[in-house]
Amino acid sequence: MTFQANVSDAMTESTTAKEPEMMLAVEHVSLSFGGVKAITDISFDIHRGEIRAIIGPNGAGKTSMLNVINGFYHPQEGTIYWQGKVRRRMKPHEAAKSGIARTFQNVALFKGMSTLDNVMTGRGLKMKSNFLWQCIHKGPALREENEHRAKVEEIIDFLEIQHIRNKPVGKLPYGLQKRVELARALAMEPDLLLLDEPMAGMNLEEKEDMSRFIIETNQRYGTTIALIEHDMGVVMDLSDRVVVLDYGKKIGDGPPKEVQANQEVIDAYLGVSH
Amino acid sequence: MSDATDNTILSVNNIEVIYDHVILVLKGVSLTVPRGGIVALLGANGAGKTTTLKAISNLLGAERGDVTKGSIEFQGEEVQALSPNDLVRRGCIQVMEGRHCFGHLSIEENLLTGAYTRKDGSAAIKRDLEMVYDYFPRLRERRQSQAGYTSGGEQQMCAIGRAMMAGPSMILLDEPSMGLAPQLVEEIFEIVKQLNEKEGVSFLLAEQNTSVALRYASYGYILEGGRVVMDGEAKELSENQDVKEFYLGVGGDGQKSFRDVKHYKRRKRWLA
Amino acid sequence: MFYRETGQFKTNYSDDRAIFPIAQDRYGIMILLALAFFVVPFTVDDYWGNAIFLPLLIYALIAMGLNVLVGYCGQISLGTAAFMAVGSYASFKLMTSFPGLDFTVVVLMSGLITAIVGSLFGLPSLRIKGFYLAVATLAAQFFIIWLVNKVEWFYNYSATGQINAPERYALMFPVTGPNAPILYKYFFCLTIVVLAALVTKNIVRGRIGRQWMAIRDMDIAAELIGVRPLTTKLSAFAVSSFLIGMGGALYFGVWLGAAEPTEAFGIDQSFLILFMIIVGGLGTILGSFLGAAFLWLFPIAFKNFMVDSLGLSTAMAEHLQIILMGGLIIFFLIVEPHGLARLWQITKEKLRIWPFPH
Amino acid sequence: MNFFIETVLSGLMAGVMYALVALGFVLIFKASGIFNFAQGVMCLFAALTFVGVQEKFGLPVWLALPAAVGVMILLAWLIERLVLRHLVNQDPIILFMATIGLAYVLEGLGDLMWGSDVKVLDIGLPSGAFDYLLDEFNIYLEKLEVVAAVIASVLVAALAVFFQKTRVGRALRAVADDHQAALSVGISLNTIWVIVWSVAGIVALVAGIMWGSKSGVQFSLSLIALKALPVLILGGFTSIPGAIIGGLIIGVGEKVAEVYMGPFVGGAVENWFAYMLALAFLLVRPQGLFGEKIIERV
Amino acid sequence: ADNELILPSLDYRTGPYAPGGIPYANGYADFFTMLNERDGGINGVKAKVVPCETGYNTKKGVECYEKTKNVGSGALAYLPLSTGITYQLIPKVTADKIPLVTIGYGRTSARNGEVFEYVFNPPATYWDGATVAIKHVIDSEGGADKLKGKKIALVYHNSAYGKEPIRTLEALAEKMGFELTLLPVDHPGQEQKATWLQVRRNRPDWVLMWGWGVMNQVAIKEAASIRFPMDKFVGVWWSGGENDVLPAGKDAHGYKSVVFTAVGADFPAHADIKTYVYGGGKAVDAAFEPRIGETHYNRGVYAGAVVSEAIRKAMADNDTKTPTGPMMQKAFEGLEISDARWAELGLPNFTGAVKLSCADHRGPSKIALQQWDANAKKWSIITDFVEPMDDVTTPLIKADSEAYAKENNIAVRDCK
Ligand SMILES: Nc1ncnc2c1ncn2[C@@H]1O[C@H](COP(=O)(O)OP(=O)(O)OP(=O)(O)O)[C@@H](O)[C@H]1O
Ligand SMILES: Nc1ncnc2c1ncn2[C@@H]1O[C@H](COP(=O)(O)OP(=O)(O)OP(=O)(O)O)[C@@H](O)[C@H]1O
Ligand SMILES: [Mg+2]
Ligand SMILES: [Mg+2]
Repeated sequence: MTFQANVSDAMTESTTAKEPEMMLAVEHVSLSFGGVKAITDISFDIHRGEIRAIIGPNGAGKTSMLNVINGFYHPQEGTIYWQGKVRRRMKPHEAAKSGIARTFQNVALFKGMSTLDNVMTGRGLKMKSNFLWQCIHKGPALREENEHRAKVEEIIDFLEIQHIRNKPVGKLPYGLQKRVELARALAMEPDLLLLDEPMAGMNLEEKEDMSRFIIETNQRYGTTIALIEHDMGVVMDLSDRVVVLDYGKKIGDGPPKEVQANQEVIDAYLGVSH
Repeated sequence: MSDATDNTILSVNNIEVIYDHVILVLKGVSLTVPRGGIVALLGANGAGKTTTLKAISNLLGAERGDVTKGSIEFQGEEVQALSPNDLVRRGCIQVMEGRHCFGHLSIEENLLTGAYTRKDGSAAIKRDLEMVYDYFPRLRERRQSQAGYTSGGEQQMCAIGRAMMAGPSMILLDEPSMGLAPQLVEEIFEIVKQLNEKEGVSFLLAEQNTSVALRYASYGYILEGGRVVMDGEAKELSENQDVKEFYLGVGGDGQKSFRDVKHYKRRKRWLA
Repeated sequence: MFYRETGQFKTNYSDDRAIFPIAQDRYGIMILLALAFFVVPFTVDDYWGNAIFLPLLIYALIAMGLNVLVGYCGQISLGTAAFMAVGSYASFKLMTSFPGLDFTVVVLMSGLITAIVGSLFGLPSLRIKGFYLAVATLAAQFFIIWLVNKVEWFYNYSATGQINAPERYALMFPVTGPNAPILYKYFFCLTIVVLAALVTKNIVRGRIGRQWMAIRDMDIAAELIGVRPLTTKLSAFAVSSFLIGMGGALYFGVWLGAAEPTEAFGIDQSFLILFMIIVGGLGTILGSFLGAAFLWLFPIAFKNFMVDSLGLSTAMAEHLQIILMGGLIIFFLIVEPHGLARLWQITKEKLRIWPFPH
Repeated sequence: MNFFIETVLSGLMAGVMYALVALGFVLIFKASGIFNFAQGVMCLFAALTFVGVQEKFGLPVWLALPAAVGVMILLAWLIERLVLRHLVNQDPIILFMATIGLAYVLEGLGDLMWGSDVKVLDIGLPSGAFDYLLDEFNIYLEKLEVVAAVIASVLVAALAVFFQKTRVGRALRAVADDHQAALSVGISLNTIWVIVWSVAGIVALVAGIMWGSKSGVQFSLSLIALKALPVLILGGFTSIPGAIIGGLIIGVGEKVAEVYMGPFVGGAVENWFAYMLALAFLLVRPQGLFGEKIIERV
Repeated sequence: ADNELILPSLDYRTGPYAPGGIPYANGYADFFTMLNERDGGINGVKAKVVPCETGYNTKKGVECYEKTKNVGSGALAYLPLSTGITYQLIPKVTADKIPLVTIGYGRTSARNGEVFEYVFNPPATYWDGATVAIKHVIDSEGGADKLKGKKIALVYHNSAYGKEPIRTLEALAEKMGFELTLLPVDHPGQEQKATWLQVRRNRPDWVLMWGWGVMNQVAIKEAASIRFPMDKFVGVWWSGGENDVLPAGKDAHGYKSVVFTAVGADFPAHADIKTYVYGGGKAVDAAFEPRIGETHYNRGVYAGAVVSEAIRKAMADNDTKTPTGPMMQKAFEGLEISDARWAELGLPNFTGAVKLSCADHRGPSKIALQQWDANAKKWSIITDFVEPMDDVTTPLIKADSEAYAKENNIAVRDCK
């Protein structure tokens, strides 16, 4: 599979380097809605090429954190560093342009479109042909369309959703919708991929598949991944480092093993059995 | 009422469901839920679990779906002849997949709509509201928030709590554990167990978290491609080799790390 | 059985993306076009031309324009008639200020002018959504109509604000004015409409179209994956207004020949076009044609039937026709909420698997 | 100054009249998420029925009123049976379209049953200006509109309480959010819809009577809906008090604009001014002044 | 029958303007039915009125036109009953050579037959109406010089129709030195608070009204509410129907409007209509009987009489039973209905004489004022039938028609 070849070259280099390179860092970020404090003074970072998990009980502020990272929410306080530089307050689409893609906790697909079109939409940022060519759908427009189609087909193959290529996504079963969502995010060839509970509502087999896709994306293409998940098995197995939130505060940060042993984390989130 | 219907609260006989007049989804599904039982409905994505549950609570009409064959009986009454609200009045309520909270209503108002059909007075409703809050303290904190703005998990709690407010005799739970933190998943099932034991509520749950589901359920059905491919006592099922492989993880005891899973075509599919 | 695609394989992406990937459809549309271009023009009389085909084509064009905005981009607009007015008045001013200008150029330029005005009125859509936006677009409706009714320059200082289309030529053929033969008018409109449909289809199946649909289906998610709401929404307003503006120029210049702003571009026109696309099918080109046909032809056919064949009084016929029309709209929505275009698709679907039910 | 007060005053009064119509829209939207295009025609239909039964069957007013109410309830029941029931869980725009179909049917039916002529509606509501105010203070205030204002306030208060405080009110709002979920908790959409449309029908009757007393009952009555739309978006589709406050703002705004700005630009500005005013408010609050916030969350 | 006189009637019995459209359409249709029933048609040829519902909508008007123009032996004259549709049809009828007859509406400058060959507008145009209204003002005020410094407001339907009199009134204002205030009212005109507030503020001495539909009723009510003296409130004939004043009840007492036909049903023709049409069960709208003689109805009767006379003339001139459009055009250009002929037609003292010519498509014009008596629920004519001020309108007509000719490349005929 060759899509993203150019990006992954650069990536492999950086992942093999000793010193982890910082991709994104949030510092002292706070966010509240009216009276509700969703995030309180949180700092953490994401290294280039790693899989970073964010866990925490319901309503801890995980999704809000992702929303902050990709510019949907604007924190009242704190700084965000992106690729080593301070990031200004930006619009979500600008964040997307700078290389951040994501999936959503409540599936946010374009319900009226087919799987293929959904994934193709993810390539929107990469397509350049001008309006007039689009009108006649020939020349550069057609060429571009076909090139990107080829890449999208690769992703579709990779995620094994060929059979639903032309189905409208609105009525697909939940699990497949999540997969299409992942496909759409992958189509953006992001540097940083944010996944919000990609495995909710899946059975074991499907979770295994999904894990495989995530790992493969990470390893083959060097995509950095931030992952929210409630299945501890998945989190512990996949992630390089875990940050734990509770009531908007950070209560733990470190490698999975360490976090798992942290008493505070156990009390607040894991419960006894894990 | 005959003896047979006396101890089955719900029976589904050979139903076939078609969406949009052309898409055949369920191809003959039968199952029964005994009074006071907990029955699990298992199956991969798209197997038709949600469709089955919706057929039971008669919500298919809203999705342009139709039960074209077979019959469903709830407490000996033909479900097709009842409207969804009749069903709720008779004690059968569904927690829908994907939460479906009323976004513009506050959490508390959401819970109160659950008690819409109840006639036993505001004191009883108030008591149940407190009960729900005791089960889900998080909801108490958020009681005045608009449901649409609460987190995914909070909405899930709200949806479950809302169903509990109806004081039902049977709850159809569609993926209750979805999006809930691990300790909450256990709690939810504990609640299920308690309601089942103390109040005699029957449950039919469609659940992806097979290991937990089989732990709490007494009986299970496995659905694939719109057909029941296997059923049995929960114990039996969890020992079945295929179930183990597909739904519980390869090795019987500890499961393999997700990192090491390799993709391979499974040895056997029931309907491949 | 009758409608099977077995054996038709696509070996490259271009073929797969063709407008009519299935052979039967391709032949069907070719026959239809051949009829439209080579049979209809030589058989129409004034009535069929002026009362049936011209309005049908022009309304289809305008409906297509609105469909881009509502059906593809999800921005409900009730200002259609105002944008038609912009197109009409633009064409009127162009025709009278530059008498030598070819009418084809006039139509295109009217479209462009309308596109600019349309984008301007599209700006609020960045903040306002859904039915709020729909009602807010009525501001454009009332304001523009007021303006062209009030500012005398727009109607060349005539006493009453009426405008009349003088005789103008498209490539040597007279297409406007009372003496232009229906044949030319029909050909002219048909060509423009077919080309416009082709271009629109091209746009909607490419990147821009997908971005419109993304905004329509879930604007937040679209933005989060890098769709710029500003350019996307405004481009939809621009393309939509362009088509509507061209439609307006034809509506006034070729079809009506004279127009009075408050009546010809009244708010019920806006509604009529909106009904067309909803009944026809939101987000389909075919739907624009079917909707236009349904809402324009049905009342006429029904009226003629009841008055001429059943001998009912015109008032009675009109009342019955309105009731029946409303009833049919509801009936179709119940049968298939996604419009006539979807109904047609399902029919094809059924034909394909016939004689089996599923 | 006196004249300015008068302008504002009649703006307020006109606003109340608009609010009466807007209220019907709000009811249905709030309770089922349907933008009821037929509301204007329902006003016409209700008023036509009210006058029609007096003219054709010679009923006295006190009998005609309950008869018209009965017809509106029957109508609501029919609408539920024949239309809404089959369109559960459809997109808002589809339901909107269905109400358009409905508007056609009612329009044709009203004319067919009662004829297209102007009918005089006179139930003894006071008309003309308050003589005292006019004579003593030279302020012109119409009696009919004061009556309308009183009726509107009562309606608004009653409906607001009904929606916010009662069990059924809560259920209505739930239905607006999610048809299917409402079904799943045992809310009977059928009953709810009959209730809502009946109430909306009765509100339409009230609006129809007030407007009909003003201008006679005939087709144009259905077009007052257009006057209610800017009120609706300014106040917010989902807010009952919003309807009245929106009405007042729009009423005053357009009258002041017409009277003070109109003469300089050639007049007839009030229509677009009302919409522009609403639009300006919307740019600041996209859900209208009192509407429920549009939930945007991922 | 294979030989019929085809007379399309583009009318409207539905929609917002139906209350105005119905009586007129009935008058026109009833008149021809009466001829058919009583005389067996015109010279033995039956007239066939072909109704087509336009809903006052120009698009439907075009459809109706195309639909009816080739019915049977071809349409003989068009009466579109809408100023908007008239504008639409002017170029079309000219191309198709069918006379367009607009009685009391349409395009005023069509009076100039040199430009508008196929359009006729006897006996009065909006501009004439405006001048007669002003004449009435002059009479009431006691002389033209008294108008200086007076204020007159025009409340008008904000459409081509309503805007028609503006030019004339502006010219008159300049000439006589009164101050003209223009107050447009948008369709449909249910809400006119702001308009009447302005009337209250400006305190005009007279208010003229060019309204249609619900606008009239509301205006009359509002005027009464602000205690504007009703006898200084004058409407055009389209604002002077029974429907306009009845909803206002007592308030409307004393309201005036200009008319060019007599009021009431006390004419032999009306009696014949009652006997032959309604008595014989031939009426389009049987329930209408008690309303025969309403002002709009009488205008329909007038239209019927004028058209029937033109047909008679076309038949006589060409010695045929099947007149054609161009023959009709010629007949209209030579049409003469003297007072005596009106009497023969069963309409004595019903209206002024008609005399059209190649250059003058309106002919002599006689207009009076009627006033509403709310107690008797009746209109009555309160002035003589007087002539409009042609000296004012003629130059305006010339300018407007020439501009039209220029814009549309129309070769101006020479009528000498
Ligand atoms: N836009 C908002 N307005 C008001 N409150 C909000 C908003 N977004 C989030 N919140 C609140 O902030 C808190 C954190 O929400 P968030 O969605 O980040 O939780 P989460 O960690 O993703 O939880 P879950 O695991 O249940 O999805 C919640 O209590 C939620 O109610
Ligand atoms: N409204 C609908 N219209 C058409 N097809 C539908 C509709 N709803 C579901 N389907 C189809 O029916 C099949 C079964 O769906 P269902 O939602 O019942 O599966 P499920 O077992 O609940 O899956 P999941 O575990 O993902 O929730 C799927 O293939 C789906 O595409
Ligand atoms: Mg979350
Ligand atoms: Mg499911």
